[in-house]
Amino acid sequence: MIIDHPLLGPRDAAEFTYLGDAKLIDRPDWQSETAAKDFYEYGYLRDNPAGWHQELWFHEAGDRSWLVVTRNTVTHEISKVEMARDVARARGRSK
Amino acid sequence: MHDLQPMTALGGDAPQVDTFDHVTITENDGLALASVAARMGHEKTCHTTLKKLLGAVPEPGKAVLHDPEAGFWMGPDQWMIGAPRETHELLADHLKERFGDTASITEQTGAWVCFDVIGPAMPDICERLCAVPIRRMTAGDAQRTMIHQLGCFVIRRDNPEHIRILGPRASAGSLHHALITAAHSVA
Amino acid sequence: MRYSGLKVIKEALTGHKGWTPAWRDPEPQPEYDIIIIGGGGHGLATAYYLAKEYGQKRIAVLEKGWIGSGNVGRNTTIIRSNYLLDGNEPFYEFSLKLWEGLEQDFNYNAMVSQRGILNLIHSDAQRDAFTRRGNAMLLNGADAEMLTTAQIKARYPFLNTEDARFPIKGGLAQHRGGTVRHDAVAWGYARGADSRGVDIIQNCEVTGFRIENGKCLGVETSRGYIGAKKIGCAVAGSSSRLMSKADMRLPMESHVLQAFVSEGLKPVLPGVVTFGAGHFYVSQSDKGGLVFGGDLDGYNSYAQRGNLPTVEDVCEGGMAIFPAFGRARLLRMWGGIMDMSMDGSPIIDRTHIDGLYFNGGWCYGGFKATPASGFCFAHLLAKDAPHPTATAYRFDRFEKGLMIDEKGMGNQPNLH
Amino acid sequence: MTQVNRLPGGQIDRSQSCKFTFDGKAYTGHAGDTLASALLANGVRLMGRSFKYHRPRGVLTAGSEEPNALVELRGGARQEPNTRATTVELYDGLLAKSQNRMGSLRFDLLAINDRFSNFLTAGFYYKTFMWPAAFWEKLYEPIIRKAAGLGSLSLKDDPDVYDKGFLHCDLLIIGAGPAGLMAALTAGRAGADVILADEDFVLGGRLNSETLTIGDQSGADWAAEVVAELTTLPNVRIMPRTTVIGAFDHGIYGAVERVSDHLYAPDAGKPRQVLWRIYTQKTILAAGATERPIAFENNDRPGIMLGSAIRSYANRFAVSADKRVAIFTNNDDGHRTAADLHAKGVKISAVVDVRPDVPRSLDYEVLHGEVVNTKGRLGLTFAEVRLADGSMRTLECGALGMSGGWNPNVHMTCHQRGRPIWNDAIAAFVPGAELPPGMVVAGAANGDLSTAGALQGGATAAKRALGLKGRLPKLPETGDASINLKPFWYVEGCSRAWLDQQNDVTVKDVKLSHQEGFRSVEHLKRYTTLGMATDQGKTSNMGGLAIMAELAGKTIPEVGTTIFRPPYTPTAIGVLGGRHRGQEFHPKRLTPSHKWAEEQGAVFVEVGNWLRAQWFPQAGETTWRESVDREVLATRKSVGVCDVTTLGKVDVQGTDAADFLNKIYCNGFAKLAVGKTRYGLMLREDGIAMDDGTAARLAEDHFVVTTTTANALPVYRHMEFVRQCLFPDMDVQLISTTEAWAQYAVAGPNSRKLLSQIVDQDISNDAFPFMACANITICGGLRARLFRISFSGELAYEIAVPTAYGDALIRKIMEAGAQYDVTPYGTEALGVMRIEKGHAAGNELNGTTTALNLGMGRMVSKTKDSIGSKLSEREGLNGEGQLYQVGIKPIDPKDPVPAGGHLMNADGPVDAAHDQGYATSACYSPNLGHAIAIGFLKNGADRMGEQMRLVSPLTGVDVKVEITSAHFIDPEGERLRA
Repeated sequence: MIIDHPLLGPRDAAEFTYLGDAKLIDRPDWQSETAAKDFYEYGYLRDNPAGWHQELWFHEAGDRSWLVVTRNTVTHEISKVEMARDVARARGRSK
Repeated sequence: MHDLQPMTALGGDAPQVDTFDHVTITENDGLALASVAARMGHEKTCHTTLKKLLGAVPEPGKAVLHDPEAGFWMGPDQWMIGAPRETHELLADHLKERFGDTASITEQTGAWVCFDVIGPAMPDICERLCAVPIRRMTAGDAQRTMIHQLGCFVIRRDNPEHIRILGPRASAGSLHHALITAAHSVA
Repeated sequence: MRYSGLKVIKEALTGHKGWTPAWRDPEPQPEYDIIIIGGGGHGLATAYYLAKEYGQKRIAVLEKGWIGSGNVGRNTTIIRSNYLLDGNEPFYEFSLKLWEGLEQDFNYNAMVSQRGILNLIHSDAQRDAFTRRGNAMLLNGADAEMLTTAQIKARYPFLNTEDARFPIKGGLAQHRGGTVRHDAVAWGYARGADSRGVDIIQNCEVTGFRIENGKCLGVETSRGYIGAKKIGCAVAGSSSRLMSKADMRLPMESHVLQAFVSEGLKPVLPGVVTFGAGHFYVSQSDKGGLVFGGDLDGYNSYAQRGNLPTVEDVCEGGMAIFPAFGRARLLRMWGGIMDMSMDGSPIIDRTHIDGLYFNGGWCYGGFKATPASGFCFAHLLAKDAPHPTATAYRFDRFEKGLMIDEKGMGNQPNLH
Repeated sequence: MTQVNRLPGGQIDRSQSCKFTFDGKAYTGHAGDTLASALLANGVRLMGRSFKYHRPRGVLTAGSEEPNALVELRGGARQEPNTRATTVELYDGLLAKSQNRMGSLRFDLLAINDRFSNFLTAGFYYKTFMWPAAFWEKLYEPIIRKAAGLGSLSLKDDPDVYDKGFLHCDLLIIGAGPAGLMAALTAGRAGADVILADEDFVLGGRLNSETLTIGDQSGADWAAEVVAELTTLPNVRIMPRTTVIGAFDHGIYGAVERVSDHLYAPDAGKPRQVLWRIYTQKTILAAGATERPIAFENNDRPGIMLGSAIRSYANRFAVSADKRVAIFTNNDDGHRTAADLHAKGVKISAVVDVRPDVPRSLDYEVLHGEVVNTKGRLGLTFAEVRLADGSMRTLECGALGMSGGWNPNVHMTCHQRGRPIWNDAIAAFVPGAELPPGMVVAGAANGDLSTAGALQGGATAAKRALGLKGRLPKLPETGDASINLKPFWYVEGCSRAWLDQQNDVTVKDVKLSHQEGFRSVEHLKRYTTLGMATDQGKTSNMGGLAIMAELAGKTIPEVGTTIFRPPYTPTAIGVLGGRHRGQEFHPKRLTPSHKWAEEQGAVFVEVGNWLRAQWFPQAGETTWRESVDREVLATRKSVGVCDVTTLGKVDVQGTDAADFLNKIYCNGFAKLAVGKTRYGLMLREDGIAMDDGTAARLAEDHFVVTTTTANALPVYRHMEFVRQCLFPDMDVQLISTTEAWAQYAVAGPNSRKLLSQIVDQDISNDAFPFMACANITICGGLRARLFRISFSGELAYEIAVPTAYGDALIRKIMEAGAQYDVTPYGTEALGVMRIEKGHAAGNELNGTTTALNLGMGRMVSKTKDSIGSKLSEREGLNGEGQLYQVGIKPIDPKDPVPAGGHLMNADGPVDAAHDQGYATSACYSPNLGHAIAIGFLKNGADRMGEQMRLVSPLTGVDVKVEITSAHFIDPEGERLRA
């Protein structure tokens, strides 16, 4: 596969390491009353769709950026690649 | 001054040179290296200092082949600066002075082995080593990629027959072996 | 019809006119006592044991395509019970024991071949871990033997012990492990289940569950609604897709695992060998093909195909330990979809919906589990209580922190 | 033997003779021949045996789809089984043997199977061989395995090397027949970066096998002229002998270039083959078509071939398949074969055509009818023909061409999700709508079976692929026409009519399969093995499908095909492995003291990709234990030195660096003073211990974090995840510096004295206390880092210098330490000392243990958020019955306490149900004079002093042990702080 890196252009997916569902960005609040359940669901449950999937890839043999790749798990087509840091900020993560 | 003698990455007193009909592979032991990473909120100042130092800020996938300091992009807001070791043994310290609190500086001299591959067979050799589009790269293109499972930087120099490869120093021997066998294959 | 050598001879002499279909092709009835969704190895085995061991009647297996067209038809055929952890080892040993009597039990030669499996050891730490595992196997009543490099070399003289990047320092052998003709497992169970009255309904895709007041009443299918008292799902690779129709999110991801077969060769490999410092395992089929594989491609996928880097990675591993294989040719490669669970171990459990039961998350170890998986799922469906060897395979183990993590990789499915 | 079947003309080089042997017999052919054409030229028709019935087999095709003429090529370690004689370029000295026979090829003892074929029908083995159960492995299976298989491996290491490479282009063209050449010409002239790959050694595809003309040239001359022009274009890379094996995601194609297979042996240093990974924007598939046979009784005898193959042999290789040739056809193509052969003076026994309106010929007899049977034990002698009027004719012939129509080579269009669609006009599957992205199909592969169509299709495809504007260039005139095919798959009433010639699948087998309920194509394939031969079904599938469809009362497209999968043709496993063999399987990582350690005679061990000194044997030491004991004792007594460069090191800088460490470590780091180091335990988010190490605070905004050797990469990846994805606004910068610093542990009571001679500053206990760290200089000015940390439990330091000075430093340490008998120690002694001290390492951090298990439960801070803290609170990871790390020592000091042994209650049963825990790491402690181990025990913290059994039935150990603290030596840590 080829991942079109937002900064570096098309790169062989073999240069990347895969983590999984980009929902792993949405780490729960440790002080919430439902933290135990939230962390269980965050850690263990997955939508696992047959179709479009946002997922985290790490450019291990490249610039060490984490990327959010929107990829179809049935066709492997990739429709969007973003810097994970930008996505995380857009989803409200900070310090 | 101390009396400790450095050793080259391939374990010699002097850099190794391998000559083939159409290419020469030279271990380049003369580079001092340090990384520069912009501190959050200081990106602009950091860019200004970089520009003063190199003449330009290396863009993603690019190197600025400046003298005596040269630099290439490593990652978002992170660059590698190189300079001749003879004159810049304390490159990291000097950079820290120049950048102050606008950047995090880390000495990298010892982390890398550098090979210069020069000759008309260079593109053929490159094609047997890594996935960079070597024939489409021009002077100043710098890509990190995998060679023999090793994360390496491949930098296209001014001489169109010259490529510089930086690889992890501990695996200098394995990287060298890969370069030599590729040179034999295409010779 | 009972299969035997005598029957084959009789038919050969009378023009093979007497052979009948191995299973019927019935129309679905409006209602069953138990429906099994998924006509793969696990589903067919479940139906078979429900009928044979648990005296259940009115059972249907619903298969969206052709039986055996999922993972039971696209794996590397290995059986073994060389597990470490309490939650796993008794179950897989139970499975191996079922394999040992399977063919006589269901009157079908699935070519269960106990030719032995060998895990190579390359470091002292690996030896310590394999020692612990071998002891766990023995303490659970399975067989295990630690072999020296010399003993291994005697059996595999062409193994690369001279020029190996990671020297072979021994191996953990399970002699009762081996291979099985994978398609025949599906066919054997199907034939056995059919002959005991189970309706095997092919080309019948489940499109939804009818759930009322927390109870599952039946399934919507491409061939209409079918009611049932109990519904068991055994659709490896499609588990998340199916269960999402019941609004369930599962602790698993779907990944592609590639497998490979070479052209036919005269016998070279007596048993199964796994390479512990690379990503490679291999056996040789009775037809002569080297059947081999390695790691997952590593990304979520429902496409039954993989990519080149993994192909190369696997073959690099093969060439590292068997440099003589270089001149054999890879004939075919394919991919199967694995429902990789969060701890690398399966789930056989009730769901929170009354009457809806689940069997899945087999990662890439589902084939060897087929008989025990069917047996235990049948037990659960028939008695509403887990079979004694499968008590740990619960849904709630993640929330409770009772993971069964053989590889110690944690909640990242592609690492198991 | 002379080349009795050699014809005039052709494209062989008659000036160059090649001597070769087949089954020990010497023959001569010419350069430009294949092994198959040379054998045929020499009158050899019998080339192999079939898989199951060991029926005599000759060549069926003239290409890579050959299922029959498989040989063991070359000898010795280069022996290459199952090699298609049809693709082997003849070279001088070629050596080939027939295979899959017991005895000689002519008298194969296993040919007896054919007599029993009625018993050995499809799936017979599923129904028998079940009694007694043990006989399968002992009796039946060995016999079956021996009889099965095809060729044999030498089982010697493959002596050749293989390369891998990477190519980038705008347009990849697969196949250099008329369509591919025209596409290459169009794209090449337009300036695009083009790769043109073809599996053959001569480009031109079918043009080389036909007599038709293009413009005023022969097809072959036209092809040669186009190739000559393409060669002059710098933007076109022509790759003959290169098979594109698969279409992978996003425009990546795998291709195998056979660099040296046409040579006696590869030139020195040169690869046998190269696996290219081709990255392309667009692809034109111009892979041509494959002719299909017709099923009739005994259609498998040597001499019975595809009509197009007979034509290839005649036109390209100047070989007649035999003196007398008959043709059996359902289309005009068969007549071309007859006409070409007749023109070359070969006797045509007759052309048998199933079509009522049979084209007439003045040159040879044309019969309307069907071939219903053949004769000839080791080769065809007669064909029996039933004419349309019902009368029978016997044709004397040594070769029979079957022309059943053409199947477009659509394989690569299906390597992703595409399924082919049925085309009635040519009665074949053609590419469907869903192609791999970027792919265009042209020529015969697209179902366009005429040369004119191929030329036009190639040019159009190139323009489409590249988005070129303007009109098509003027294409040369060609002289072929449509083939007027009447679909015809098998002769009514036939039974032992072969569909899959290699696997011996006959019409009868397909019928039986259907009778037994195996009615989907996948069931048919799996039950009968149809299409699973080495030709991957290229010559067999369609016939089977057609019969299946008829039996099921369906059309062929309703029945569908099985899925085409890579590789396009079988591919050497060696080339897929490339250079990554032997010592080059993985790169090596060497520490800075490697050369020095070699000089000391060190024994090395693999730790991941690192090679580390395991121990340093000295003269007179006969076992490794002697060396290790000496190293341990010397270190604890005076001072030792160990290369610890391999530990992962990450530079963490930034104003939020301390907050960042607070997130990744479960224990607190915010308050760590500058100049101090702290042990840190890192959890995964699931609450399990991930890694441990130290973090040294060199400045307010600068930490150096160490990881274990094994986890350096995953920990770095994890830290970047936390930085970029979870806390993107933290001002923190990370970079790995593992290889930038050479680092040595100097341990033992004299370590301070030793280092005082090297470092340029005061390192007295007051000036540089336990857990201190600093940037320092050594030897009068070299920059260095010093950490007062200890893994051994002794007074110890770790000292780091830039890697290039690592060799100089170890020599300096040895020199300065000579007066204290400084002893280098390896990983074994390191391991002994850490077990004596009870430090957890990889065996304990096995991915299932928690902080609590490791005895560090209280380290997990409840007052801050850190990765893993929440999920570590789950009930199953806490409370009664948890494992705790303990020490294990034998009651009898002579007993071993093996790692991997399981702990059992002293008086309880020994079985899995009563398992109490296990030993993780063990060693002999030279300080204590007996073996010790650490391990995990249920409720272990409360069981100190308890006597238990440690059992390892695997290794025959069952010993009494005592549970102790894991800190065997200096439990109070006084030495550390000395």
